[in-house]
Amino acid sequence: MSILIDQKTSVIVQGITGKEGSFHASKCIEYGTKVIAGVTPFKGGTFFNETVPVFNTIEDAKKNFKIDATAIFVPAVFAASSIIEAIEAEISLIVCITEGIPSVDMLNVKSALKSAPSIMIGPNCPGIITADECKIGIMPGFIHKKGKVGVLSRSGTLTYEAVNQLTKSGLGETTCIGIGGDPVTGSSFLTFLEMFERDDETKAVVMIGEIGGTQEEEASEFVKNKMKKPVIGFVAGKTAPAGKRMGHAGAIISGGKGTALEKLSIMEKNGVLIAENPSVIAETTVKALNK
Amino acid sequence: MSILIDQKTSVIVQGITGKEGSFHASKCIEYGTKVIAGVTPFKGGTFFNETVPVFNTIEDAKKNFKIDATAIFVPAVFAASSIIEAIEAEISLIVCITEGIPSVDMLNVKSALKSAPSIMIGPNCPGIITADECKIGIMPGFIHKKGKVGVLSRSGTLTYEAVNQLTKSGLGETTCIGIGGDPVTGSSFLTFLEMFERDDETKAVVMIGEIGGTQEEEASEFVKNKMKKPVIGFVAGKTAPAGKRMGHAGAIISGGKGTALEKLSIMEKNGVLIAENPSVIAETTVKALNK
Amino acid sequence: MDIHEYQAKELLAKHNIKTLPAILCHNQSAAYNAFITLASGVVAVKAQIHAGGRGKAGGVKITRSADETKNIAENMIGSKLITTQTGKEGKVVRKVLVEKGANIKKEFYLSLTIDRKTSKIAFLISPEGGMDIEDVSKNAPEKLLTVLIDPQYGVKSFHILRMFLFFNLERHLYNEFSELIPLLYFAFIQEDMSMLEINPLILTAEGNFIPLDAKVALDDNASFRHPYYADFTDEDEEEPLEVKAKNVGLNYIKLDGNVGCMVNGAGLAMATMDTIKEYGAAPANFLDVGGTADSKRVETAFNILLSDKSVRAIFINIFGGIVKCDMVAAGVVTAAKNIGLTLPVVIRLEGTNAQDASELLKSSGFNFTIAESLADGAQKVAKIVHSINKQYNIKKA
Amino acid sequence: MDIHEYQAKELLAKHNIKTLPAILCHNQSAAYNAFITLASGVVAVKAQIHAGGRGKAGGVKITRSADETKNIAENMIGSKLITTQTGKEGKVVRKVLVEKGANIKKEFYLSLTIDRKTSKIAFLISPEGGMDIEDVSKNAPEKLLTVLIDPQYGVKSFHILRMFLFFNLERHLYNEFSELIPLLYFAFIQEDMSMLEINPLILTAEGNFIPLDAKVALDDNASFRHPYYADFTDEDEEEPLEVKAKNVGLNYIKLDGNVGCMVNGAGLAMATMDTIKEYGAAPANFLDVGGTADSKRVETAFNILLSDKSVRAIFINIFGGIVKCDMVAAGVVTAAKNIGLTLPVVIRLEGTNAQDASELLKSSGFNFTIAESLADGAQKVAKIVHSINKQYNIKKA
Repeated sequence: MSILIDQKTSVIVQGITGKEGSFHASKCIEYGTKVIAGVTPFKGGTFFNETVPVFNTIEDAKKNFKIDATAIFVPAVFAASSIIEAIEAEISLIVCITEGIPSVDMLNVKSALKSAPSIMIGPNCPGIITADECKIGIMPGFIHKKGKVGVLSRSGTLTYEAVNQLTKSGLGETTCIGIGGDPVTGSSFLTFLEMFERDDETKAVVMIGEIGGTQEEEASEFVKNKMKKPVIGFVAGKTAPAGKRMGHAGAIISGGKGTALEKLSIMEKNGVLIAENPSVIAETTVKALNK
Repeated sequence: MSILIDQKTSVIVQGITGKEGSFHASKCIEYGTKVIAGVTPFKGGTFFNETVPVFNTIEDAKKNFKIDATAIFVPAVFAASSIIEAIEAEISLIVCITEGIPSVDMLNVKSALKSAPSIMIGPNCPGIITADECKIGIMPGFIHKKGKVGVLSRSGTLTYEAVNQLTKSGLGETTCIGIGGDPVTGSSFLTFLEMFERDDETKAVVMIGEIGGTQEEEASEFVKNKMKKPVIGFVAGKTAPAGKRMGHAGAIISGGKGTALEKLSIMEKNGVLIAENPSVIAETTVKALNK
Repeated sequence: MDIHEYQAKELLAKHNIKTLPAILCHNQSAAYNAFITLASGVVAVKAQIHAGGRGKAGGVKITRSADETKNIAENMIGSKLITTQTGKEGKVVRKVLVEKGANIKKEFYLSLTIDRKTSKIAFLISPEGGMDIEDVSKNAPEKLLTVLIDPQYGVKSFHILRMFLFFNLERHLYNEFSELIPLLYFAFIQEDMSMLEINPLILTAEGNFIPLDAKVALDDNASFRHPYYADFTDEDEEEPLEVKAKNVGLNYIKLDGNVGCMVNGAGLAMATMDTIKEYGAAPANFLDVGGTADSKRVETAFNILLSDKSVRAIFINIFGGIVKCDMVAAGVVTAAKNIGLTLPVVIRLEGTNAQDASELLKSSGFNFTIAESLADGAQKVAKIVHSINKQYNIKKA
Repeated sequence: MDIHEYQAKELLAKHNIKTLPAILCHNQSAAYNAFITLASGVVAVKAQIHAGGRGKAGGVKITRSADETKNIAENMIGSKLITTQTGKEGKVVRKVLVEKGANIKKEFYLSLTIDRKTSKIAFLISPEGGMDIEDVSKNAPEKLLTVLIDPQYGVKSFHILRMFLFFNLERHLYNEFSELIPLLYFAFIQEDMSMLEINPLILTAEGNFIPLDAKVALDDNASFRHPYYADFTDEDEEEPLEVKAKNVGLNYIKLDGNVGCMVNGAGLAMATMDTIKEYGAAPANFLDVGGTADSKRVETAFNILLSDKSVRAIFINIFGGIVKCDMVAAGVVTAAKNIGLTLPVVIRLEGTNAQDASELLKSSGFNFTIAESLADGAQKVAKIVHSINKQYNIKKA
């Protein structure tokens, strides 16, 4: 088992004919992901890589396929529309890779999500991968290996850092999710902690946060109250100055709130095992599982 | 038993100091309804009828009372705001009596309701009553008598007509709900049919529709597929001309759709027992229960 | 509330939607001047009435000269136009819109309404512009597309794309089209329309999308935030009795029968009409006197019913809830006295103090017929009307 | 993206929010004329810099004469203003806003931001206007009220009422106040603000609510739909190296340390900085070279790091995922050659083709220090910097 996706998951790619979309769609297919169709306006009727049919709209794709998930690579200008298109089409899992979506557009998306059954990952994220089964995103597949740790992160390469350690340590991963670095994201740590807690194969969860917002704190409340599995935490940005956006639009200490130290202290208080530096994430996980 | 309200239901009245609000709040209290507080902007700190405390906002009222339901009598201009205030305060049952709320405002309300736990009755409706227990609305209490028939209606006095017959016939009622005559209402027949089906005391349901919209048709689908209890139906407006609003904003045949005959034929096909004229509603119900 | 085409187009123009240059004319010389002013080789002269179907009924004429424009206007203004939507009596044309011609390449149908089932805004579109949309719906439903817009987030690109693809247009037209759709949506919401129908929406040879006709209904409930609604009201277009009733807060709609009805509550009023019909008579009207049926309201209601010369008997059906029946009965008696009522009246009063009311009516000196139930009353009034009709027929014969 | 007070007020005025008449001045004579033009007995001369806390730092002066206005402007323009928000270095004042005085009756605090937790718009208000809101939050949290607005339906009357009651104002002021709040909300959404802070919002003796100061941050991501964002950018207000990096698409933020960092990915970059610190050194910067760390980008990144004279060693930390490590290594070598790099460099490359990369670096002729892990690299670079610092200190001594 794993959460959300596995080798049977049928995936479409919105923006499949664009530069990013086509590159990563190919990589996902190589990894084994069942990419059944693509969607690009005015490209309906063509084929991607000579085998994947492209449609103008999700509605058209839905007439031909049962769709479980979508990967969105469309430009920021149209991204909110594409996400809402997927929500209205009632696609269960929406993974938006696109970076640079205005926050106000994301508020619209959140409104749409509120009363919909879809789960959305991203935007501005590496995506989701279930090791050796299905990859919907831009992460390097080869560092992942089927195992027993679930990984959640607001970051990209820092996640790869953690995954690489977990794989090398022999623990391996179940599902890894990058929830995205924007201030307003489709879902938060909380959504997935719950799923990992219920997943039989997952024995521990690594949660990689960063400065800005309060979701690490909220997630750790859940860890304290509802979780039996160990959760290993790391927060990037102890040395980040206040008021500056550290690359990610959401990584900002504002009004003195959202510092790494504040987060770490609350997480620790709530029973999250803190990895002192990013090089010891796997080590800390091994220790937690050997307890 | 009954649905939604009983003698323990704690009710506030929004617009309690207005002409309509104060008149009907008194009537409700006389009937036995637990009216615990009123809400009127800038009247906070005063008392209604020397006993019911009045607050400026629901938030203030909530600090002092557990609130189960609200009756809204505020003018149409502010009604959408008052409804949304109640939704944000997470009041379980919202009954809006106010007439003349613009449809666009009601679309806002519907958006708010979509992701909220509240159930809304109205607007432009007589309200809800559980015979001999609790009345939240403007219906004449004395015609109701505890019994075994649930009543749903888009109308006001026509409902009283039906209730009067049911009481006189000896069947009596469990809960009667006027869902309102506007094109966009907080809830539809469907919402309550489900509750009546689950309610032990309710043995049959009377559903009084009228021209316009398609909710009678949707409700009768549910009757066919999910209900074991008999449903007795009536639809007003067989003689109504197309394109004219018959008093209620929602009572209009538009584009040839929403005629009484069309509704009646679908309802009958779906197993609703049709009362041929409004004078035989109780008679038809008696027959249905004696089968 | 229905408004005229020229008013609908004013609203669209206010929201930056392109419309054709046009001039409203109340007489033929204005129409003549309009042709000159528009300086277009060709104009359309369009009768301004609150009803669709004008084209087929001769209410829209194309012409290429000022003189002819004048002649057409002269013939139209003051004449009665009978379309599929006016009813048999037709409607008197009081003004015409003289509109610049356009180079039409294609015609489409597009409308916006509130979808009651989903609480969304529905765009209904068809590539069959200029046709009666109910015919399209019956004969070629595959040529209709409904796109529902959730007011939580409004029109998004993919909605527009779906419409554009359905119209099967060349891609270079997308930009222009994608600007139009959100403007229409915004106008609909901002002006509190309950319907916006553009039939046809045209694509011009120049690549512009323009509403050639526009039919708008406004939500009366929203008049408090749109002072202009009052100015847009055209009482000439409405049934005079309905206007009179509306002005005193009564809900009245004239019908074809001869039993005048006075009922409290819209649903009960419809049910009363239906029952009258069931017993073989025909209601002359829908009339909801509302929750406070006091003598003043009853008197006004009587006056309205009596203004309709086809009314031969009156059925008053009141369910006294909050209102007490004896108060209503007293009101009826006073009003009957004040206006010197001579028509037969059947009264059914049910609810609070119904018994007292009955006594009061019996001792009033008027020969009111008291009914025991709605059905009883309907039956009685039907019988009365039948016997009156027989007498009329005997007289006539 | 931060903007100036005068620009923030332009945006508010665009949305029909009352602001005080004011004139932007780049020199003292313009300020003199502004006093005359405003024809007000009293004006405020306000330094325009991208930082709050100007009042206490002497960046806002009140005066009653044109000559004094001129003198104040002369002193302000070109001077460095150090406020609690500028950092130690302060900011050079390049322009001042000369603003008409107002008859202040009361001062309030009001701000709008996006609440990340609920995805709503948060109004944060306080009757303590003109104070540092973080102080109010610490010392008198009961004087703060947050009202969350759901963008699904926007500001409703009851939200406005809650704020109005919290401000404890006389009822006759409600109309004016209830007009202001939706305008602020609308401006926030329409202009894609990420923050709008009005401190203070004043109530004048005439009963008007007016933003006396306004601080706005705009959402860079929304620049595609607001062409004016580009015009509002003031590079004078930003760190020159940050501007340079931004112009080539690099994410760079200058810090106080002396280890130059070059990392791919924002999270990893922060984690790298943190680890350097853990090993006793201090990062000189945050630098995310992004997903495609080719030789051109690496070269530009090197140049930026070297422009910072406090940098004594460089730590390159790349996790090769989609990017291959040997490509990055080749890029580093080429760039190092092109710019004649002499500073010590610690490199850690992990991921695709890390082994080949290591070989390539070793055989490059440069004395790169290869690290095995992030921690290893941080430790190594810290050691190098320490020894360099010692040498410096010895030299100095």
